Amino acid sequence: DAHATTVTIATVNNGDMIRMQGLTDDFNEKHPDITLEWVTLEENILRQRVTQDIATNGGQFDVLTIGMYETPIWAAQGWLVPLDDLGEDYDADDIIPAMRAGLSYEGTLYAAPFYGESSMVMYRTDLFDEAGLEMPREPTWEQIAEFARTLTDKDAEQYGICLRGKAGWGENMAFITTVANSFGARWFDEEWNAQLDSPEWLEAVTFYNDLMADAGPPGAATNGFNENLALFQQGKCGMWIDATVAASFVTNPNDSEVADSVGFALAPDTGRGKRANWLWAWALAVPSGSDATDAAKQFIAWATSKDYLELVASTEGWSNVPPGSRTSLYKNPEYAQVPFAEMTLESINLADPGNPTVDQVPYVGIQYVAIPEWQGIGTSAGQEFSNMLAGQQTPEEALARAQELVNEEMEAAGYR
Amino acid sequence: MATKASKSAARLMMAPAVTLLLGWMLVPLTMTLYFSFADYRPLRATFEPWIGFDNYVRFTSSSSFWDAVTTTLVMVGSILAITVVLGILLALLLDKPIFGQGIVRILIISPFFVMPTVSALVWKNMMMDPVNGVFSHVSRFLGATPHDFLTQTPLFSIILIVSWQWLPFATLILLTAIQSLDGEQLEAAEMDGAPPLKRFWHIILPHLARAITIVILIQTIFLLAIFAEIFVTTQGSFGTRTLTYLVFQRVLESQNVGLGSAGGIIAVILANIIALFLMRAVGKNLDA
Amino acid sequence: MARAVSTRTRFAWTALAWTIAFLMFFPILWTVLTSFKTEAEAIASPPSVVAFDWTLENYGVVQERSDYMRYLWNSIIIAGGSTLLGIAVAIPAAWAMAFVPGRFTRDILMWMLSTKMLPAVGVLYPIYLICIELGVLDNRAALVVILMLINLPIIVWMLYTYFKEIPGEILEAARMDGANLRSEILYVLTPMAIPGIASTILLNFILAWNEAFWTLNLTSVDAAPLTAFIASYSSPEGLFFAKLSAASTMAIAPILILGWFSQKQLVRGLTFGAVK
Amino acid sequence: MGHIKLNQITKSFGDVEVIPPLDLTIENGEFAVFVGPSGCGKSTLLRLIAGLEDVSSGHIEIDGRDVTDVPPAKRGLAMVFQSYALYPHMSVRKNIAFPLHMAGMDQAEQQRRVERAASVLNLTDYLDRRPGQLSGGQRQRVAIGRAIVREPAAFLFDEPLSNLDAALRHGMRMEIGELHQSLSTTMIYVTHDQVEAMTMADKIVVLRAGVIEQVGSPLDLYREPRNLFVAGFIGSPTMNLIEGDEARKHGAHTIGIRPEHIVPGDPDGAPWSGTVGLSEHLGSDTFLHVHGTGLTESITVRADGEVPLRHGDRVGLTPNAERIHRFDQAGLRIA
Amino acid sequence: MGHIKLNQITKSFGDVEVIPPLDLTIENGEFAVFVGPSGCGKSTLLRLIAGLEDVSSGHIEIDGRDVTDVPPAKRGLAMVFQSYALYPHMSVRKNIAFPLHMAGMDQAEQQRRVERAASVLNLTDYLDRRPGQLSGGQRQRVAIGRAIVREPAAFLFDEPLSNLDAALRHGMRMEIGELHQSLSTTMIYVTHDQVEAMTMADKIVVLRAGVIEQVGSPLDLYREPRNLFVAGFIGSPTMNLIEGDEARKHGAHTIGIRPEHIVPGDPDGAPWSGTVGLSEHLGSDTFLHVHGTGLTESITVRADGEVPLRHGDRVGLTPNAERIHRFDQAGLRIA
Ligand SMILES: Nc1ncnc2c1ncn2[C@@H]1O[C@H](COP(=O)(O)OP(=O)(O)OP(=O)(O)O)[C@@H](O)[C@H]1O
Ligand SMILES: Nc1ncnc2c1ncn2[C@@H]1O[C@H](COP(=O)(O)OP(=O)(O)OP(=O)(O)O)[C@@H](O)[C@H]1O
Ligand SMILES: [Mg+2]
Ligand SMILES: [Mg+2]
Repeated sequence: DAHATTVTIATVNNGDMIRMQGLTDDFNEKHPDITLEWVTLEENILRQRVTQDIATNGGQFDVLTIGMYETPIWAAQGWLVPLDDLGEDYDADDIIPAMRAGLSYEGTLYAAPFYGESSMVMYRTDLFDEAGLEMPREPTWEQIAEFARTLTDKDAEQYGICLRGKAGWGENMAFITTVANSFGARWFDEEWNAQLDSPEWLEAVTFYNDLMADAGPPGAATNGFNENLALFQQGKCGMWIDATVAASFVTNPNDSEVADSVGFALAPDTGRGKRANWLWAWALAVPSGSDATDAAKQFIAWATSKDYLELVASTEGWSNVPPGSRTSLYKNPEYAQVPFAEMTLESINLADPGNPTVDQVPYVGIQYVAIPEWQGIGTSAGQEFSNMLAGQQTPEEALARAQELVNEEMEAAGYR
Repeated sequence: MATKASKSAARLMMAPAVTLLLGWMLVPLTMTLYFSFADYRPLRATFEPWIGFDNYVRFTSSSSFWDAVTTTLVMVGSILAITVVLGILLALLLDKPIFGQGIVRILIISPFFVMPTVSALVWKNMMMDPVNGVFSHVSRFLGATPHDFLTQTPLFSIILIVSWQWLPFATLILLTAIQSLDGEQLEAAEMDGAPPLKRFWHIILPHLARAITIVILIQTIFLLAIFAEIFVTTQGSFGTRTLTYLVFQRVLESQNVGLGSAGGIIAVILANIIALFLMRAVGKNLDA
Repeated sequence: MARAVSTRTRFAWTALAWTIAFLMFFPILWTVLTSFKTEAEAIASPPSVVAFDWTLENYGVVQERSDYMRYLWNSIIIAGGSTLLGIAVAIPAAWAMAFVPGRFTRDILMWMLSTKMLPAVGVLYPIYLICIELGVLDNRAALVVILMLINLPIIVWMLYTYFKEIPGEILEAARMDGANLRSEILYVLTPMAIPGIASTILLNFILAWNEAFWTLNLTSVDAAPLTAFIASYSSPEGLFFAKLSAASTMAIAPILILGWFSQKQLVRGLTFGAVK
Repeated sequence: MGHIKLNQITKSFGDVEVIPPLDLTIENGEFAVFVGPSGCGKSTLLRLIAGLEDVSSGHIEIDGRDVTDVPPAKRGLAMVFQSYALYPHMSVRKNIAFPLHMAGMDQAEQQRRVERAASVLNLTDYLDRRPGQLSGGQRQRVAIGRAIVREPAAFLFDEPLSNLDAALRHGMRMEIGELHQSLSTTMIYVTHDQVEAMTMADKIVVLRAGVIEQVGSPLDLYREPRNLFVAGFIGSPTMNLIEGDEARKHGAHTIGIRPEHIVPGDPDGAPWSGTVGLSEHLGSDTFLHVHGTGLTESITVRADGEVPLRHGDRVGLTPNAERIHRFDQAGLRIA
Repeated sequence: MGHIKLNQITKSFGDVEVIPPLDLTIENGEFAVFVGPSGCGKSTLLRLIAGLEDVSSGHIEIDGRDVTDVPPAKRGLAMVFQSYALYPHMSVRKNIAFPLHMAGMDQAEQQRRVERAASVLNLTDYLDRRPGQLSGGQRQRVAIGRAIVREPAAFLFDEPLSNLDAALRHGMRMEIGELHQSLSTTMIYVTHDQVEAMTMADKIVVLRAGVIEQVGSPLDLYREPRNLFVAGFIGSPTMNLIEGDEARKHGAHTIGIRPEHIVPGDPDGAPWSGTVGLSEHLGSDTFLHVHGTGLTESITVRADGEVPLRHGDRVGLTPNAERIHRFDQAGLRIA
């Protein structure tokens, strides 16, 4: 109808999203009948708000920014609108297959990836040169640990490695789970028994804990992605293993003091067959309670289109284009010049959500377990590991308590 | 005043406030009570209206419950102790002849106006950050290694933040109370041979008893509900998970509404037990 | 104790008081200072206190990202509306309690206060469902009502203590002078209690302004106040200290300034008739 | 106008009967004073008349109209409270105009009446001040002003002078007296101050525990107290009361003699004698407290200011026989 | 013990000199009363003696010892405050024992002294109550109790009775008088109540604006006021002051005659005459306000309680010639 439709978008306050907010003029030009309202929130608050709203069918938002974890679960509940009709020129087949798989439920796409990521090693080439070290393309954990300890000089506020420690299923648990995967550990056996009491877990967690104690920054137990990013940009970290999207921030000379001396490598492994890299996408979805479904879809089609990537490239440069969502981007010769492009794609392609670790598991998800209880489990367990990192308990204690918590939760949820 | 007409008018006048609050209390509380006996997990599309006391048993038998109760008591108790003790000292100081008293008062009251989220953010990032925080700058300046407040002394840090916010409140109430003390009483005590410390102990402190109970009552009401400070700083880790926060995690993070509701009901009961004691004390002090 | 205080002692007290006041105020001061730095200067070590290039850039960035005025306006409406509505409901109730006390007056008062003990997280789900049912999510009027209900006990209590200090004889005089109940409250009681009512309004305005749970959970766009504004600034990625400082400053400045100007009134309000 | 009649009224607070059935008539234009010890129900009685309290039973008539269930505002009475009960936020002008404003009188008429009341009460210069800026006496006058503008059927005063200091009290007493003479409206005045009662009243109502002990003119009560209670209550210093043999000599159970009716003198030949205990020299008078008379513990005597007697002196006392009051066993006056 | 000597003491608050240089000696065991209008410096003087204020210059001696720089607690004085300044949270017992507790006296001795003080003051039954549960008079006694347990060299009272009602005031006045007789400790008593000053004092100190106008026994002041100020201040109702021809006849600028020294009578042949304005009948006395005498606006006369004069009657006035006070231009008494 003639009235302007309002689309309320709940989104997270990270750089790509905020950039998108700045580019809405382009959308408005193309769709003068649609008004966009932005609700930008910090990640934890966003998740809480969005979950609350969708679980109660509150209908406050027309577009949700959600992750790979929520999409299949919510889709299974019928809470999301299928996105298989975003228009002819949308070219859904161009979406990187791993992403598309992760954001689909029973073969139908329910959330369109805005950007996708895996994780990798980012390191300071200048420091490595200075110390006479060389980072292999495919490092092992052993090598990483050695480098980290060598590079650490706490008096000079130089820390060998920065890793996530802040409690949260999307914070430290994401990282620790990938470490555990690469050490051959798993969350559950095929009967949904928690496996945190396994020797693999102990090995992985002990390794992580010791490494952070020796070579991590102070306060690592409260450092999440953002804190580590700030540290790395300030030049305080020798290495940082985290999301591939960080690459564009650390190489951006406006924000980063070390922009011209960052190198990249694949996430490490232990030689047991799995690398410690995850797969994640921030995606846009439409809740079924929305009263502006069509307008919302038009917005999503715009925001996740190839054109949008070009738009960003033209205003902000190729290195600031949201990565990891479309195959065509990586085929673009201009984008190929971006230093981290290839490493990002390779990391993404290495990830296999169906087979996250060495052994078989009954669940999907690499750095998470795609069941509704995961948020609770992940956060509770994350707190135990955070406490451990803060020196309040040993890895054994942390694992024992996490094991107990997880079993309690699973029992209540009726898995056993 | 006590004519029939005024009595019935009084009933009429109280009606809106009482009805509104009764509704505000009863409707959500009844629903929460109902949920607390249900297995209600929206993310699983589970809704089973009656599962008995399972939620209560699970909530209270989980090890986090008692930890949370202890944390809550320690946190609230410490903040009360800090704000009351420092509040008294500050009030005594402000009662002295001071140049620029107005400005001093404005500076001291300011933290009270800062919204909890902002105050937590400011303390976490600007003050306590182990790398960029002011404290770390200071300790580096003094040649010490920066203390990592939020991980090494998390509970203390939150207590510090919240105390900072509430100290002005305590100070101002206590200051007004001190200023209301009849000067002749102090003079009488002086004539009776009481030195300053004894005057404080025997005259000023008892005079403050009423104000102190008010401070404790009001602060307890607000402190039991502390949320933003924890959410922003530690997210409940490192032993800073209060009962309120635990309920939050159950309801919103785990989306286990039944379990969380049971926790909510338990929190209401515990809060009211504490309140009952306080109200008794205040009631007595208000009559006196 | 009108004995002369030696100027030296006075200076000593002054120095001590100013030191403490400075320490109390320091976090706010530091935040405000940082908001005028560039991100690089904000993390410089050692930090510079005033000798940096003052810039308004952060405010520009924040304003560009979020329309500050809209949040501010919502804060004013919600905090102001809930306070005024609360006062309107509370005045009659406090009148009744103070001047026609019955056997249960004290119990009712204490009960009202005890409703404040309801943990918000515990009833979020029911309230959210009710709001959906009534179609008032992200609705300023709904928030006005909810915050009013939250603060009503405190408002009633404060007004009650003020009213109790007003001699009943004055109201009786008005009655003898021919005033009906409405005139009695409108022309005599309310104007007489203006200092008390003013401080009640102030305190509750501040409490409502800073209320962060309901305002955050029940709003998205139309009704989002400054508490929601600041929620998008906690730990964004990259260097954010200066921007966070600017956003924080913007979030607290209005209430801080209001508080400073009305400090005297407020102090009286804070005392709850606890002290005479 | 202003004939007030109380018909078997009673008042109980909860279980406590503060006023047992009581009848009283106050004539039009009369200045009636209620006196009695603290807590005897003076204020309660006044408030019942005003309508600020409901009677528990009985009827109140004003000018023949039954007003028992009429709200205070409609009874046509004005009241001056002990605390003055001025409206602190209004100027004097507004205070005085308030009842007129409430009655919906038009502005011009309000102004006229306020000006007139103010000029009667010497308040014209203060009309724009707030009560807080006035002295005690001026506040008192504003309270009266607020009462008189309404031209009420009767004025009710509840201890209106008790907050003033002695000098001011004296002045205001005279002013209220003059006001009564010029307006000749009925006034009911509660006090526990003797001097006020004696100097102002046309009719004094002496109350004890809600019961009327005596009603009469001041000098009636002074000269012929109906019982021991009234005898002891009226007069300052109080009447000396003597029981025993001396009383029996006069054919009474108790006799009373006021301090001013005893002449001190030479102990020889005087009917009574004793030693001076405390003597209070006021300059104009000396009050002697004489012990050891064998009549009662101490007899108070009013003597001349210049009397040369001191502590420990022997003194003879001669009562004025005509002024001896006689009371029977039940405390009632023997005529 | 209790000889207090003020030597050229002065006191200024900022630039305002409240007490100009002042000398005063109070003898051991004396009951000295400071009177004077409000704000004349009575309390200030008392507080200087107590040590609650520092003197600006001059010296204070107590029993020959210079205590100018000694803190209040060490001067050995006890003070009773106008507001009583009882400690509201302590029982009567604790209140009274407080100074002893502060002095570190042992429990048994404290108890003994408290009991003794309580029995002197009739407080034994109230020892376990809080001050809030006591009547005004009882509180007053507790305040005195707290003073006497210390067995001080002197008691200082600052308007201790001004919060009490008339009847109680009378009783307490007598109690303090008796206390003074039994303890015979020096007492300094501030009041602005005439009757208190006249009946209690051995020596009255009349102050005006910090200056001593006259020091003497009550009757000295009554009989021979040194100047107009004292003449007007002492005596109630106040002395009639007459200027002009009538005064010149007596060789003075002003003459004064007290109401009780004028005899009302037949207008014929009386030196003065006028018409009765208001007459106040107290029973025992009648105060006549006589207008139109040509001497001054109104002359107050004390007449007998039974005097038959009423408003508007002509009356003749005969002053007692011996009792006429004469004052010169400067207001000083002409001997
Ligand atoms: N609202 C009330 N509830 C219960 N008892 C009351 C109330 N008002 C008065 N009384 C009681 O009624 C009695 C008479 O009180 P009232 O105030 O009339 O005395 P009063 O003669 O005016 O005394 P005073 O001279 O002290 O003013 C007292 O015993 C009092 O305690
Ligand atoms: N602390 C002070 N600062 C300034 N001026 C003061 C102070 N205390 C008293 N004064 C002034 O000193 C003068 C004497 O005061 P003081 O209290 O001694 O009077 P007073 O005779 O006791 O009066 P009252 O009968 O009203 O109690 C007054 O003018 C008063 O204003
Ligand atoms: Mg009364
Ligand atoms: Mg004084």
